[in-house]
Amino acid sequence: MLGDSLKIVNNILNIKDIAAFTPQFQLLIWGIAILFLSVFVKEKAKRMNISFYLAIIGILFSGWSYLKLVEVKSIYSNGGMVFFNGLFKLDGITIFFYGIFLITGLLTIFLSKRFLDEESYFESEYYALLLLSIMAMMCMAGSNDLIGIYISLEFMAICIYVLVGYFKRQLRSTEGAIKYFILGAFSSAMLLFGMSVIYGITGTTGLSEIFKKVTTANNFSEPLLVMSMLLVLVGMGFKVAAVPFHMWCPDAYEGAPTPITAFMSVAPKAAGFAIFLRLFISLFKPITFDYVSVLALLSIVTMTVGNIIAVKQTNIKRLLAYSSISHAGFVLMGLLARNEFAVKSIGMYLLCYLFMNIGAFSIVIVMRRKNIVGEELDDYKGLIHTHPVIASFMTVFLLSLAGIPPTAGFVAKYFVFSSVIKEFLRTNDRLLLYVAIIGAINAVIALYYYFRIVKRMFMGEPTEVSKEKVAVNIFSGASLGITFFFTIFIGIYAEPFIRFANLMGKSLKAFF
Amino acid sequence: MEILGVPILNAVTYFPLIGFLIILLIPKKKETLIKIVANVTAFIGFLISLPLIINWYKPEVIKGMKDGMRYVIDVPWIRTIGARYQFGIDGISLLLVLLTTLLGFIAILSSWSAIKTRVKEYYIYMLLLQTGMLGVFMATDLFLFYVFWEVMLVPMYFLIGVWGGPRKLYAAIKFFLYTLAGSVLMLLAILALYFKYISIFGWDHRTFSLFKFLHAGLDPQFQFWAFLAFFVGFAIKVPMFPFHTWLPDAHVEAPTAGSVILAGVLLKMGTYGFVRFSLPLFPDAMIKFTPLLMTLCVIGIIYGALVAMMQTDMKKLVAYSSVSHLGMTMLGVFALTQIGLQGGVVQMINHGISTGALFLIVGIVYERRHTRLIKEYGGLSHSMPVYATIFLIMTLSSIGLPGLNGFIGEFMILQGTFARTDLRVYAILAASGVILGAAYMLWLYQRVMFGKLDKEENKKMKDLNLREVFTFVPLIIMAVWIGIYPSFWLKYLKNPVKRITDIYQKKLAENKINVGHKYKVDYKGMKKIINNKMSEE
Amino acid sequence: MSLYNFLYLSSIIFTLGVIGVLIRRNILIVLMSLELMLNAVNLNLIVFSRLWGNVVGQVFTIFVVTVAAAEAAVGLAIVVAIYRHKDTVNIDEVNILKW
Amino acid sequence: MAEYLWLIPTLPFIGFLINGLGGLIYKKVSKKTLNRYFVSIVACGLVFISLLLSTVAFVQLANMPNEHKYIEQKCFNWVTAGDVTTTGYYDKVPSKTTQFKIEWNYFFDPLSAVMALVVCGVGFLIHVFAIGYMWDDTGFYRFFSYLNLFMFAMLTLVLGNNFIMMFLGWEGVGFCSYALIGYYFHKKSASDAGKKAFIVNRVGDYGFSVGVFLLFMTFGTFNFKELGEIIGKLPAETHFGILSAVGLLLFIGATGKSAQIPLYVWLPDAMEGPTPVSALIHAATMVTAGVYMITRASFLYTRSYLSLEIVGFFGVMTALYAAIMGFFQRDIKKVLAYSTISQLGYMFTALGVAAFSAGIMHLMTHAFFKALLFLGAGSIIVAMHHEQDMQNMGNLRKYMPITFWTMMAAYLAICGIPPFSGFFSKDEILWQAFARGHKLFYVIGLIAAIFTAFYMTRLMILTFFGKERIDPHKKEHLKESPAVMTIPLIILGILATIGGFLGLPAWLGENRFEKWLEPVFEHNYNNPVFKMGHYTHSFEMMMAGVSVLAALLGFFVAYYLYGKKGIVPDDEKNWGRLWKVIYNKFYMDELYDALFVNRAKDLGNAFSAFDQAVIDGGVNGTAATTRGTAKVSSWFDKYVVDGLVNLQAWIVQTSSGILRKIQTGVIHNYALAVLLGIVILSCLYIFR
Repeated sequence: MLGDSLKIVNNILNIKDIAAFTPQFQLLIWGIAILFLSVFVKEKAKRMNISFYLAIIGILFSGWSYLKLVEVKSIYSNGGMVFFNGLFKLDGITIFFYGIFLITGLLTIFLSKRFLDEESYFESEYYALLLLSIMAMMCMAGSNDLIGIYISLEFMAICIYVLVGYFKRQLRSTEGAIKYFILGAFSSAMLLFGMSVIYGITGTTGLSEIFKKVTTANNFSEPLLVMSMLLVLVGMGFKVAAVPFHMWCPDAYEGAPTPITAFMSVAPKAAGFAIFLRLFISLFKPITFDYVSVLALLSIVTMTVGNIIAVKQTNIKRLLAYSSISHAGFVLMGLLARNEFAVKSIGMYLLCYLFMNIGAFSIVIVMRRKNIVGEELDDYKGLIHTHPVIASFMTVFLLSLAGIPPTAGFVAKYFVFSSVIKEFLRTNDRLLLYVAIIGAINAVIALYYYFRIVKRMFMGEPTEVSKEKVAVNIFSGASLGITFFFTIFIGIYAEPFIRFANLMGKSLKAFF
Repeated sequence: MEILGVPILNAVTYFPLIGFLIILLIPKKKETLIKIVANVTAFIGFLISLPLIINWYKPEVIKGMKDGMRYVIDVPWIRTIGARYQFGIDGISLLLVLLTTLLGFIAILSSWSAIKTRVKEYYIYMLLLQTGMLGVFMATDLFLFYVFWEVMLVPMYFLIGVWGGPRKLYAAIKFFLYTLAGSVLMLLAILALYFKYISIFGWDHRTFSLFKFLHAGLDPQFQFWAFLAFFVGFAIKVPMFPFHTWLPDAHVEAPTAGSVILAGVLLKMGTYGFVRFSLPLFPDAMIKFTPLLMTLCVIGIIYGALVAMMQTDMKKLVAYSSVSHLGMTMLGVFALTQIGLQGGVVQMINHGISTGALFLIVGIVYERRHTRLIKEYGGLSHSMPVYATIFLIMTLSSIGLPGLNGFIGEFMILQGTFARTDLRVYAILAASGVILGAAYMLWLYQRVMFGKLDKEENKKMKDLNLREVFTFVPLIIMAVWIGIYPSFWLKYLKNPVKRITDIYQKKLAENKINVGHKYKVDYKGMKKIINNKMSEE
Repeated sequence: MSLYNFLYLSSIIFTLGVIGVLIRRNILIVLMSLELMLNAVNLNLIVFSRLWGNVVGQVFTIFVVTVAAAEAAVGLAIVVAIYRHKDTVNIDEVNILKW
Repeated sequence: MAEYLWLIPTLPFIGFLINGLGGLIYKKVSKKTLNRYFVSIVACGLVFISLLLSTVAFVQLANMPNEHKYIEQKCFNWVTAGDVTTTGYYDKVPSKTTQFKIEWNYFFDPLSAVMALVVCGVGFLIHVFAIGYMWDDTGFYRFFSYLNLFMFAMLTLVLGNNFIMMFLGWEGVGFCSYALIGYYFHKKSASDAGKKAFIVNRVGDYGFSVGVFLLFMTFGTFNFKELGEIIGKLPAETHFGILSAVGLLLFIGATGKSAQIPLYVWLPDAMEGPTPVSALIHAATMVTAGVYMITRASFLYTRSYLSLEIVGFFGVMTALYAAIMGFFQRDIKKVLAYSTISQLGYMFTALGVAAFSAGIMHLMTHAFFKALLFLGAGSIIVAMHHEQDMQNMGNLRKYMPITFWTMMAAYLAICGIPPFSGFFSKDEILWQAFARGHKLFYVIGLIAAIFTAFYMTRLMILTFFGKERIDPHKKEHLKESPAVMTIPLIILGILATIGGFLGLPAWLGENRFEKWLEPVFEHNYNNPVFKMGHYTHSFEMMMAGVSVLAALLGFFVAYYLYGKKGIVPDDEKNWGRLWKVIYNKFYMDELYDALFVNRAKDLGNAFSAFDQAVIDGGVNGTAATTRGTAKVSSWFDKYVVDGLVNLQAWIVQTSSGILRKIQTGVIHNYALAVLLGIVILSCLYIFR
């Protein structure tokens, strides 16, 4: 009796599935632990402190088990391995994005401490939600089934809705939350509709099966499939904030607590792009209608509009929001090639983007001081005189964002451009060339508005705000250090990271 | 060839960084100390670049040659994409490297008293800039080249933007964006080249090395586009005629030392880029474009000269004169003949020397009077004879008086262009730039140095002090040396230039542009005269 | 009655939901319209699962419903927060974040 | 064989270094100027040594057999560069590939011997004279350093064995004259004149250099000897070929340097310089460089009749034109300047009729008497305390006899009265012109001779005869110049008197001068241009008589107009419009300004405006279009906000302003945007 039930359980989820899921489980456990903390520790500030450390431990543990996972090359190298009866797939892409999410999470948590103290918000759920959202993203990156994708996506989204609105006593925060929420729900409904249609056409939700069906059987109606694909595109485009689905982005970014903004600007985008890889590089390939040109258009519009609007911004968070939109455009550019190289280039871009963008945001966070918001560009005037180190760090991050060597940003740009050019040379498709050239022009525009900040820092006269002392505590200092180091290091010696990115190349082999 | 175990090229390139680090550690307040460190660094930097030329013909150095490059450093850098850390210099780079180290030292020396604010940062940027520029002239791996090419933009931006004149912010960002726009296109072209090579030789032979690309055998169509992209990148830097408008602004606003480096070295990066990359890589496209390029050069020469003539601001005048001079340089380069090319390279050096010196000269009076308007001056020869003499020498060298460096360059360029019978008309047009050159320079000299010494503040202007004189001495020596005995420098150029022109020998023959073509104008009226003469006798 | 009628129906519902989101001022109604959209999808799924004769669609539906519930909870919470600030549930009035 | 040859030009250069650099440093260190005695000894001494050396070389040359009278000294390879492929000369000379090489070599042949001696000799005398003339000047050392530098350049010009060395000297003397004309640089007129001289010369050099390019690209060498050997074998061109082109281009250079039509305009202004400078550079030596150059390139010219014709034509025209301009000048130096131009015209006429040796002969004699005239004028000017207007002179012979008598000799020489030197040389030219069938040249030359006599007589009368018109203050200390100035005058006077006997015309025994120069023209004699009509000596003598009569005619007219009444007639009244036109030099300068200078400036203005408006405008963009025709410059400064860098930037700026407004902050619009996105995407699919 008991044995039978055990057997059944065993069939449903056997031990190796659990093993594959340990990183997620770690996060889950520690997150829940933090939630339960409120039962034991009544005093808010104290609880906040403890949960902060718990969160760090959680990330570290998960990271540790993640590294253990990495050691077992046989699992994820070539093609990868499916778990939970094909619901979840552990391949190069998954592994790579795990890394991105974990690093982002760690840095975000580092940054949160001081910031929340300054703002004096002490709801410890903050960290729990952070961990859980990270976990959700990890599932998302690995999910091999429409259902999995949808659920993990929603899981992540819900956590982040809450986090955006975390400063519930500030209208900005709440407004950001409501906007993000409504639009998010709206777009995910679209996504869902698309998925349902796909299911309707193919009768299955597993990506591999769908792919098989789409390639072999030709008795399904292509228009429906295309429409559903477009709907999915909308949903994912919303997540990565591609124009014209980007509207939520600046508001949510500006409203949200800055660490969360930093987090959102990297992790959910990355997750979104993971799905992009899974769907648009592989799944929809058989479609005869070349949606590449659609993507190309999307990327052009995205990077251009993002850049152009950024030029006139005066609030640095908003500026970075728009810049992140344009970066999304660049990543989409990398997507166009639809081959191993594209996967690689996107991976590299996101990795570099992680460090430089979070670096920039950590400067913004550090600039947040008691009773000084420090989010206006003019608050950075003459920073070089008052805080030379911070100013030079910021300069490096901005240079990197603009893609000037020798910084990570250049490597990133290098990869997306090269993927496009490569594809252009292969298929003499002029559109790709135009995309590349427009990308080049955009790089110039981007430099212009990044240097509006640099200009203020180096050539402006110090103001009261910039004179105010900046207290960098150990954690924010650490995150600054890490991001700075990697921004430079990747720029100078990208070798190991590229190898790491190469993992992903094989993982979609089945689809090429 | 090593210095203290460091390969010499690395030593030369990165030595400024040592000074940079030291200065980083010195507190802001200790300005004199910072200045001393910077000057010493720059000077030693110059000294350790001398072994390059001293050991040039040493057997072990010659043995170490690879693809005509000496002191080669070649280690894998980013294996996965095939980028290598590949340094090496031939005669062309040698001269430019020496020029860079020399001018760098002079520029730093010249700014001893000129720079009063934010001294620490200033020298930091100067030294960074130095490293960046040297790297550009040594890199033979396009990826590496591109990295250095962009790196040196940033310090220059700050030099102009922080220590510049009234409209410095505008000039600085304009400079940066202009150059970046060009170089990003160049990046695309580099990538195209890279993948083209891969598509021919396979992924395992992926590389950015110039010398590999040389054997790729690119099809004309591809060359056409790639050349255009490179052209934009380099032409903006040179700057050639339609792309030159950033130059006057940058020059006028930049601090003196900045202008010196800008004119002396940065512009050379463009011309050098053409010589090192565009010419060998895209011969077919080059030949196709020659008439257009020549036209641009000629326009640049005459146009620049005429605009210079009308300037009221000394620095702007000199800036436009560089537009003219660089037009001349590029004329020689695009002539694709040995002499033209050699002349072009020599003219790069000359321009670095004489224009650099002219900017220093302008800087000196600016430092004393804080104005650059020509009409503010006049009759300075009375109050500052030494200054007058140096100014005169440099003016003459810039208008190409025989016996000084300018003449050698211009003469060889024109002769070299003239050697291409299909390009003679350009040579003839370009030669008229020499007249205009004399016109605007002498006019400038007259307006500044001659005439009555009427203005009070000019009367009590101090003549050059010893430091300032020393900044000029090496330049004058070089000017005379190149003027009297250029063979010494030309011999370093012979082989590299030959390597480039040999590519074109064949191509030109193929394209029916034969150099030995004969023409014969039959002149009706003449016949009559002759006949009369004959009948008389 | 054929499969298509269901599909028509669901798409109509979906459209209604979309319109609702677009034109209604009251957040609560907007939330309801969102629910409407989701339910349209559910209908779809059910129909398809019937069509293919496998349960995947129904399972999906269950999940969707659950998620919808969670979303609604969070949404309402945020609405409450908004209401605390502005004493209104009219979303056109929450627009301090712009440009 | 003659290792000292390089010293001839180099010694003056050393003098330049000592005086110039030394003087500068000395002044900088101890606030005093260099000691005058030291300076003058260094300057003159070194020049004198080079004079001796050239004499030595001359002797050595004289003792050589006629066929190879040629001394060469290799110094070093100036420029050695890559290979060139020459075009070759039609089918006569094959195309070849040679190394581009420029040697720094000196050589000494009969021609350069003459030139060297003249330059060194006259130069030395003028140096000595200048000591007296410049004694009170503060920039004494500066002046002499420049003078020495000039000697260096001039000697390099005449001794350099290839075109580029010549060009070195060519430009060098140009620069020195620039520096020396503008010596009183506090005077705007002076520095202007200097600039003008240099730039006009540059125009000439432009032609010269292009000619040299063409020559090199055809024959593959710059070396005179080699060129002579190659071209010497070629027949004369019967069509407008390469040689003619080269000839004309080189002639442009010559017109610049030797102040021929149309590039003579700089010489009269050049009189702003100190008088010794005018004597040395603008009379005796530099201005004759063109003559020397064409003679040196005779092998080329004799193979291109067209260029010969043109040279002769311009020459004789200049001779006439300049003589006319000399008529009514008030400034004594101006008169001499125009007479110089006119005499140079004679020389070019000689070259034009391929009477090269006659041309050189006249060059030499002219160097003597014109230098003398200038120095005489100089000594007058010093005595008159820098009064140059002849209206305020008169009857000076009473006060300064030596100057008077020496100048008298020069005067007779230039008018061509036998047996003074000028007679032989000038008459030779006219005769050759006649004998070689250029009747027209002959006639014009004769008329010019009349005019010459006229204006020279006028000059002499106005200065030395008639009533005194000197203002009293100057009169007090009006006296003969010191020995240091008069001695050179006397020596030159002697030379001007007897110099002609070096080359007696054929009817007085054989012409030694021509004989001496023969080796230089060895390549030319197989050439129809040298055909002479057959005339008897008596006829030739008669022609000489005619030219003397011409001179006398000019003299009498002048005497009638100016001498008889003993008062200065008001030229302006007597001659009316003619005077006006001539006095204003036929408005040539105005014409040139109108044609070239101002046009160039306008162009420059236009371009710099263009540069700011259009190019930068196009870049700085649409600002131009939006602002329409706003004033360019002000627009450039004010309108251009920092960072508004280029078209992109402008569009970006504005569109940014517009686009960000889309972000209304109202959720509905956001959702609408999403919906629109879907619609657009589906349209892309449906209407693909």
